[in-house]
Amino acid sequence: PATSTQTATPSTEASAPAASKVQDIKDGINLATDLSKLPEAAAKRTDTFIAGLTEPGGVFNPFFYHNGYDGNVSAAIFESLVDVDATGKPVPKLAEKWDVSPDQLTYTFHLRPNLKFSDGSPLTAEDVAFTLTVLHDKTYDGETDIFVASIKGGREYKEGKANTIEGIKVIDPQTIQITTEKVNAKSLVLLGGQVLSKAYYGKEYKPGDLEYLRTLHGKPLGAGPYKFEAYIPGQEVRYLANEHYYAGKPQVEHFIYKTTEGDALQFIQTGEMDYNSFTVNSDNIEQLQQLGYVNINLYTSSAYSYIKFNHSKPFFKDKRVRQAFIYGLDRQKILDLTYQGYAQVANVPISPVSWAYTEDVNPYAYNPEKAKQLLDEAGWKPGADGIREKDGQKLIVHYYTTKGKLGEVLIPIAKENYKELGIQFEAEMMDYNAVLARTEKGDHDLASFSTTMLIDPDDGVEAFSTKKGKSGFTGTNGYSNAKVDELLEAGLSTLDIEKRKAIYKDLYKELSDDPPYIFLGYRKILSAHNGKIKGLEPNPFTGISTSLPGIKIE
Amino acid sequence: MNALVEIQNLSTYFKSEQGVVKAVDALDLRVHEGETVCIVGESGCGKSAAAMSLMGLIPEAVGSIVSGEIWFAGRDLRKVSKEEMRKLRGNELAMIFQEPMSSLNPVLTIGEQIMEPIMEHQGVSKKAAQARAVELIELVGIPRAKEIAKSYPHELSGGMLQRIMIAIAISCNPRLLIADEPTTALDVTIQAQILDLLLKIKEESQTAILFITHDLGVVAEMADHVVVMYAGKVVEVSPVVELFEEPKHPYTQGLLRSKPVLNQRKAKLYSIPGQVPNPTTLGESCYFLDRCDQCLDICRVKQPPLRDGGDGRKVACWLYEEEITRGK
Amino acid sequence: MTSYFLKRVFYMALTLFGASILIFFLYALTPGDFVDTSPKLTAERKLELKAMYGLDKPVVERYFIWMKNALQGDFGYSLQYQQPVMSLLNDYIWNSFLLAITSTFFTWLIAISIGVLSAARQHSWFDALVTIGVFAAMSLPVFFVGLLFIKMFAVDAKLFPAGGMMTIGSKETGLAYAWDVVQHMFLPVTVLTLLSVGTLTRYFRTNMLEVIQQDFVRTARAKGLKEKVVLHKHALRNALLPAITLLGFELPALFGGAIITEKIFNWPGVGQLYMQAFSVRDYPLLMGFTMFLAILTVIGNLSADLLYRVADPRVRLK
Amino acid sequence: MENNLLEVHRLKKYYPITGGLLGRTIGHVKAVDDVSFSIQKGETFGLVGESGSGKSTTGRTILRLLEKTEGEVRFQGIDVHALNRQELRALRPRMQYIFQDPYSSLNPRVRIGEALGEALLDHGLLPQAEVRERVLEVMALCGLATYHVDRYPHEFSGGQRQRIGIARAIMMNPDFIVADEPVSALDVSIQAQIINLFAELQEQRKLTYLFISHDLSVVEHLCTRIGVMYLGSLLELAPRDELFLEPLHPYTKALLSSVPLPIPKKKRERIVLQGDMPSPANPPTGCKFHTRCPYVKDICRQEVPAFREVSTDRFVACHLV
Amino acid sequence: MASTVSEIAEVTRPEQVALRSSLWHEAFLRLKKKRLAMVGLVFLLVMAAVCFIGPFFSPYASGKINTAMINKPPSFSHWLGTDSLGRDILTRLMQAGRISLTVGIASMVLSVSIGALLGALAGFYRGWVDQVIMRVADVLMTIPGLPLLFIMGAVLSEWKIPTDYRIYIVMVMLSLIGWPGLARMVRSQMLTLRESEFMQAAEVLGLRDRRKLFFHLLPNLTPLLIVVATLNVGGAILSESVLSYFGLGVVPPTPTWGNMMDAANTLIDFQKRPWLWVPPGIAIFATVISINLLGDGLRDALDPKQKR
Ligand SMILES: Nc1ncnc2c1ncn2[C@@H]1O[C@H](COP(=O)(O)OP(=O)(O)OP(=O)(O)O)[C@@H](O)[C@H]1O
Ligand SMILES: Nc1ncnc2c1ncn2[C@@H]1O[C@H](COP(=O)(O)OP(=O)(O)OP(=O)(O)O)[C@@H](O)[C@H]1O
Ligand SMILES: [Mg+2]
Ligand SMILES: [Mg+2]
Repeated sequence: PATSTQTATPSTEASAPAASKVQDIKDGINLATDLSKLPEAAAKRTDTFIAGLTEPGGVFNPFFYHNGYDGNVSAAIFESLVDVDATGKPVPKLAEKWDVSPDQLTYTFHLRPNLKFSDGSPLTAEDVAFTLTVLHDKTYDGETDIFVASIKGGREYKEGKANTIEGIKVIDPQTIQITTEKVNAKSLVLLGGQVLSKAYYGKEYKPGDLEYLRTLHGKPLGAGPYKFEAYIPGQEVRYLANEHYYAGKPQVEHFIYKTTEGDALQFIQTGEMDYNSFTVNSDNIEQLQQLGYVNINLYTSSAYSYIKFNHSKPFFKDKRVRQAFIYGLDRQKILDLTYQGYAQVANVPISPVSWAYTEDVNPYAYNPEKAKQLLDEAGWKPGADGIREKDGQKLIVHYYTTKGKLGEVLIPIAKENYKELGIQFEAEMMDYNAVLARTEKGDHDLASFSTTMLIDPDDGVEAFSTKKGKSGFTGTNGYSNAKVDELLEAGLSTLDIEKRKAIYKDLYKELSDDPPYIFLGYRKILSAHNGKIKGLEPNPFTGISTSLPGIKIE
Repeated sequence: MNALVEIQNLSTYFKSEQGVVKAVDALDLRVHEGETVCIVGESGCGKSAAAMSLMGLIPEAVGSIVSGEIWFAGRDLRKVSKEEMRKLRGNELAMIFQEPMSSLNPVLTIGEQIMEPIMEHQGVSKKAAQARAVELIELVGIPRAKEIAKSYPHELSGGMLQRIMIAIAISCNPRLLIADEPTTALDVTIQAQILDLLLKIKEESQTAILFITHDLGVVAEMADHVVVMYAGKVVEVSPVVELFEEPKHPYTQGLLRSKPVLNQRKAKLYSIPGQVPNPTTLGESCYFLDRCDQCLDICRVKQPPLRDGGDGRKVACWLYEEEITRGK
Repeated sequence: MTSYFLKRVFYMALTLFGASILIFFLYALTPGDFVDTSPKLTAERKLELKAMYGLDKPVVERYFIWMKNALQGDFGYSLQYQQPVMSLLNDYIWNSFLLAITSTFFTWLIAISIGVLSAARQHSWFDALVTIGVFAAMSLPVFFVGLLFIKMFAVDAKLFPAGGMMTIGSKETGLAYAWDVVQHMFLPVTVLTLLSVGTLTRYFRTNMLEVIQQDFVRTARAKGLKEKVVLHKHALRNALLPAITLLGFELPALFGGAIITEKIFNWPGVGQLYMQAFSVRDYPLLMGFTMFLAILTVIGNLSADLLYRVADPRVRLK
Repeated sequence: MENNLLEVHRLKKYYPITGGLLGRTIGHVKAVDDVSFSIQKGETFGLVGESGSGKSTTGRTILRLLEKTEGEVRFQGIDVHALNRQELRALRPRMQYIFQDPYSSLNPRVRIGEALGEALLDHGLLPQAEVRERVLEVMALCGLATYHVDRYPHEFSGGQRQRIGIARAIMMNPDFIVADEPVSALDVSIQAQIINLFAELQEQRKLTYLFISHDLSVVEHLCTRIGVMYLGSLLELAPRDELFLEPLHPYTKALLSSVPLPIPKKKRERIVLQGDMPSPANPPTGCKFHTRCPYVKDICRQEVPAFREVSTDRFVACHLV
Repeated sequence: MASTVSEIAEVTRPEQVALRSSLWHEAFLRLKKKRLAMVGLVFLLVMAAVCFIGPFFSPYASGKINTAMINKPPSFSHWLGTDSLGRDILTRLMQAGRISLTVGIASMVLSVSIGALLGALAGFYRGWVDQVIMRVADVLMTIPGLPLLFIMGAVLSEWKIPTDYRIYIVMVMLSLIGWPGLARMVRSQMLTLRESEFMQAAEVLGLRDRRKLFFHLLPNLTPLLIVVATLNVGGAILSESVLSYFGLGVVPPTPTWGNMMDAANTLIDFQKRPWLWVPPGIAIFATVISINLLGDGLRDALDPKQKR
């Protein structure tokens, strides 16, 4: 499931922290305290669930959108074979079960009986095969990279050397077998993705031409809990409950994604909307609590934020310098001031919500003395003006970030912290895309980013591979560590979660010692919904889409 | 016969950087219904300012009426409400301004500008006003009236604009028509026509006319009474025939002497020597003192009052003080 | 004048051609591109996609391809929205237009009335208050005013909807729909008007102050016209002349979208679309929209010039 | 005529009449229609005629304040309308214009002193230190006082403004002045002063005037030769005395008979012109004056009378002479 | 009447430069009589003085972050309270004023002079000058601001121009491309003015174009220019904070009035923590109002028909 939740695109969130007097609020769902305050508009609504969503764009196809919010829209319409649970582990959906061959190369998915698309047409293995085939088409320009799974014959198909993909075999309408050429822990979720109807999307399909699909992006058809009703650009997406849904027709007949920008608390206040997510800070939490009639959901995101070193810069070749940069930065303070306690310092490239998370690494607690010592050891000695220098070069670093709360807090603190170490810290703010472009070129010394939702632990570390990580957003501008490379390979070459856990633990230790990034933090995600809505449990990996089929309005 | 307009002791001052300019200084003036009073006088002596005061159009930012009463048909115009004054203006009181080019709105057509007061005061329809406007343009002797009505001020010659101003002023048959040098840009044939027109109006509707002009020929032709002004003050008032026959005030005498007359060419024209005194620094003496060739001792220390000579003539000059007193 | 008009149209085409080059290169040179925005792609896949979108070609070549298509009326597909640029713009532009035209109307109406009044009573209390109000409004950021209005009028007083263009999920049509939209327009229009009325008021006030002293205003008064007519017809007509130029600028603004206000009120306008397109460097959409505005700008300026000639008889034709 | 300062040859100036929204030209006002005359150095040429007959337009076109439609204007042999901007600017100080409407010809934001002195400075005719002195001197000549120098145009009376216009023209010590109704707003005393000044200047500097006026007594006093205009054309051109003693053209006769005399109640026998005033956009065929001529003949309606020399230096355009 | 007309020597003397210096001096003298205008001027000067000198007397000038003092309301130690990072608002306000005032006033002067000049030239000369200037203006007006700002940001960043200087460079560049609006307005008024009778008079006198432009035409546009100028100052101060989004404005922790306002951008801040946004808001307001008072005074002072 390639769902991205609302934080996928860098939000220009920025809000001042409040003098914190928020009452206890715990992770998970904090139930509404006083439903009687519910605004009339919300109380009257019994068969419609309205959720806020920032800017869907109209490409409602899980494999073709370029805008994360379209992913959210599609997630309600399209159902996948395999989904992940709240810790990122795979769970069955349209596929009743799946078998993996002992060599971990062949996957056999067994579909549930009598599956139907929302128009009543049957959903069979042929549809799954069609979906995977489309992803291999040479004109496919979506963001799903099916080649990660290395399906046998995939390349040949793409290059036009074969008419079908050898590795995809429809055994019977309910069974499909997929043979891959390389073990990859991420293949299962990738192969078991959402299913497109061959009858609907494949009517005009000819290899090498997907143009015709464009006209269907606005009229999606899937097997998800809801079926598409209407899209009003810039305003809302309307759904109807799908009576053919495999788990039964959802109880709430209507579902609407309303386009909202920023913290659209006003709609919750007027009762026009049932669910929305918010920038996490004590002001917002306090306001939500005061409303009384909303359930407040707070959970840790599966993403992490970090400051990226430019490893091609000579001074970062020495890992002691990098360590000093971590020790010397008061990350706790930065997070506290930015998120007011709703974030935690990161030391490993995976969120605490994942099964792969560990705390067994160097915590790099703020320690300027240690940092100074490391710099001294590395040969950077304070110059006349207090700035450290080595071989006539001054330790001046340029840092790029986007405009936003984090930058506004981080820059002054980092400036102060690093000045104490004898490092001159020069910051610049620019738009997200420009930061990307500049770091890609390697103009930066430091630059901060946040990852997207990470499902597999490999997603959080693949950038550190010498092979893949040369450049780019996911890259490190030249980080290279043989042991890391080895562990990365190992982490993907088994599907056994326990084995992988151990491998990642080793990997995280190594990354801690030879840091590719300054890991900053994991922040919380805040959302709230009308207390009348039961069964809505937003999760760090899939947002609200997983719990959509089960919600009820009391 | 009661005067239609009676101005008493009117003073209008302008503020300038150099000091207060006493443009009109204790002016007295009367105009009867159906009578034409001509004001002549030195350029800059306050004729226009007096007319403007009468209309209540002295711009607040630069000047104001500091004293005096202006009686018009039994009302003191300085005391009537703004709204009442507005209803009088253009209707019962109309004025032809001296500089027609800048006095017309550059972005409105001639026709529109003539129609406005007609529609405002006579409550006629737009169509009727339009017809009346064309009629008026023709009346003041401008050809192709229909086209002219559609053209803009900058497309007309100076004389045409002046006649447009006249047309506007007479459009509502005012009781008092103030004409500030209305024929300066007109050739004599048209001037004669316009003067005839004014005389006709005057006769037909008993309009009183306050006529400001420098053209003594026009004065001779138009005036019943003549008022001679000098430096903000009235120096002589007289029925027109007597004035031309026997001007009393030395200034009036000078004026009449200066006029070039057709077929009586001289090598050099007479002109009153000297200059008008600085209106910001006027003293107690007679204002004409420096330019007068008959000046007396008393002229240096005291201003002559405007005395009624009994014969319908008034003059402000010490030369006649004796005579006047003797006459009594 | 006809030849003048033809000449102007020719220059207009030339201007647009120049503008298109400049604009295309500006976008092309802006750091970052569409493919790079997607965080999940591998370097290899990015190269593939860039080739697919033609982003790997030299800028000059890309420009000519774009130009060739544009001349045939084809502005291409939006990369992000996968829809023809024109139909996409069509989805949003009219919403922005609706908001803009309404608020522009009120802005001009109010600015003219206030401008005229405060000029007529220069140095009065009214004038002073208006002046202070104008500058106070100028010193307040849009989002403050917007949020405050939502809080006061929508959340607390429940007088108007908090945002959007229609009631969520509403299936009204016809008049009922129109009424719904009008209600939703109220707050954003008020905010937009409030924020732009100040500037315009100042313009009108100065122009009026200039005109009011002219002799022809005196003539108008001498005609006994009502003060209202004197001010609004004689003085204002002349004071409006310079504003015609401003009206020319207004045209592209009508379709350009008010980014911040639309965002605060969740108005489905083109401003947000443009920002979004810009943040992911959706070139076809950006080019299409910008050229559309460019055309409007040039048309706006041309019509202002023509209008000016009509409105001011003194300006000679050449 | 070798010492002609100015030669006007078949000068035409048409103003387009525009109509419709697109402002298409739908006709022309023939403000000046085929006018020829010449002015000798040191002469005062009077131009009289009906209001709207194109006197100001003639004056302006001569000085190239308006572009001509056709014809030729030669000033000291130089074709004025063929000069480029630079050459024209260099020629400007030598030919001046006194505007009919003094108020609108003054910049409301420039003080009189500056308005009078600026051209001297701009052409480098006088050093800055001497400019003010010269300004005051000329102002005095025109009957303006020293304290007027720092005032703005709106602070003057109509007559005072007119004198400013005169002062501005004289200031440059030009060779040639087009004076468009220069004394119409002046009281007779000042008028006499100005007329004397004009004469004096002419004597001293051989100054040449084109004097446009409605006041025939002033014209008679000042001008050596006089042209009579009607509807864009010259009808008669004659030396002063001949014109006043023995006008040839019926229009001239009517004009002279209309001059008001400064003697009250003594009306003179006026020739009143009858008939409709023709429009310069659509002038009558034949003799332009025929619609109003008391002596009109058939030929007048059909044929345009030639502007011919009837005796030395006397020209007239009339079939009857 | 004795009149002697002095003969002017026909030799050309060296040209005297006399462009309006006296006008401004005079305007200033008249301005001195306008009480409100002087209040505005004095206020501006005082504000500038406070902003430039004030921080030297502040104990919080280092801008150190103080986690113990976050979002505190005004008190004795912090007269205007503290911000979300515990910094003293008064000190930041003064430091911000240095940049905001400079940016506001400098960019106003620059953009108004460029716009007025080009517009005047176009309207005055008409013909090809007009065509060239106006077509360039058209092109500039069609250029979208965003990409331009981004490219500028990138270039400045690549040249490693220190961030705190960039804002000035950017303001200069924005003025260089932001002139078309004013230029068009000036031009259109110019078209009317140049046809006026007094310009014919100037033509008769054979005045130089320079004099016609600067002495006769532009002074008649002062009211427009003054309005544009006063509106520009406020606009520039506020738009500075928008620029930082494009990597062009100042970078935190450097304060400006614009970004101080921006930092308090939620309704909660608006309602509960007015000390965050009221001081910069008032600073901007006061600046704009003072400049306006000054402008109004200047307009009156330069307007011969206004005398009070
Ligand atoms: N800009 C213009 N556009 C159109 N027609 C014009 C324009 N200027 C003048 N005219 C017309 O040209 C004719 C001659 O005008 P001109 O000003 O030369 O007359 P004039 O002889 O000076 O009259 P007056 O003695 O009244 O000043 C008039 O009919 C007038 O309407
Ligand atoms: N706004 C003003 N500020 C200062 N002085 C002024 C102002 N307007 C007029 N004056 C002065 O007031 C005096 C009277 O002016 P007014 O216009 O009444 O003269 P006038 O008699 O009409 O002269 P003319 O015959 O020349 O028109 C003049 O000396 C003039 O200079
Ligand atoms: Mg007067
Ligand atoms: Mg004329």
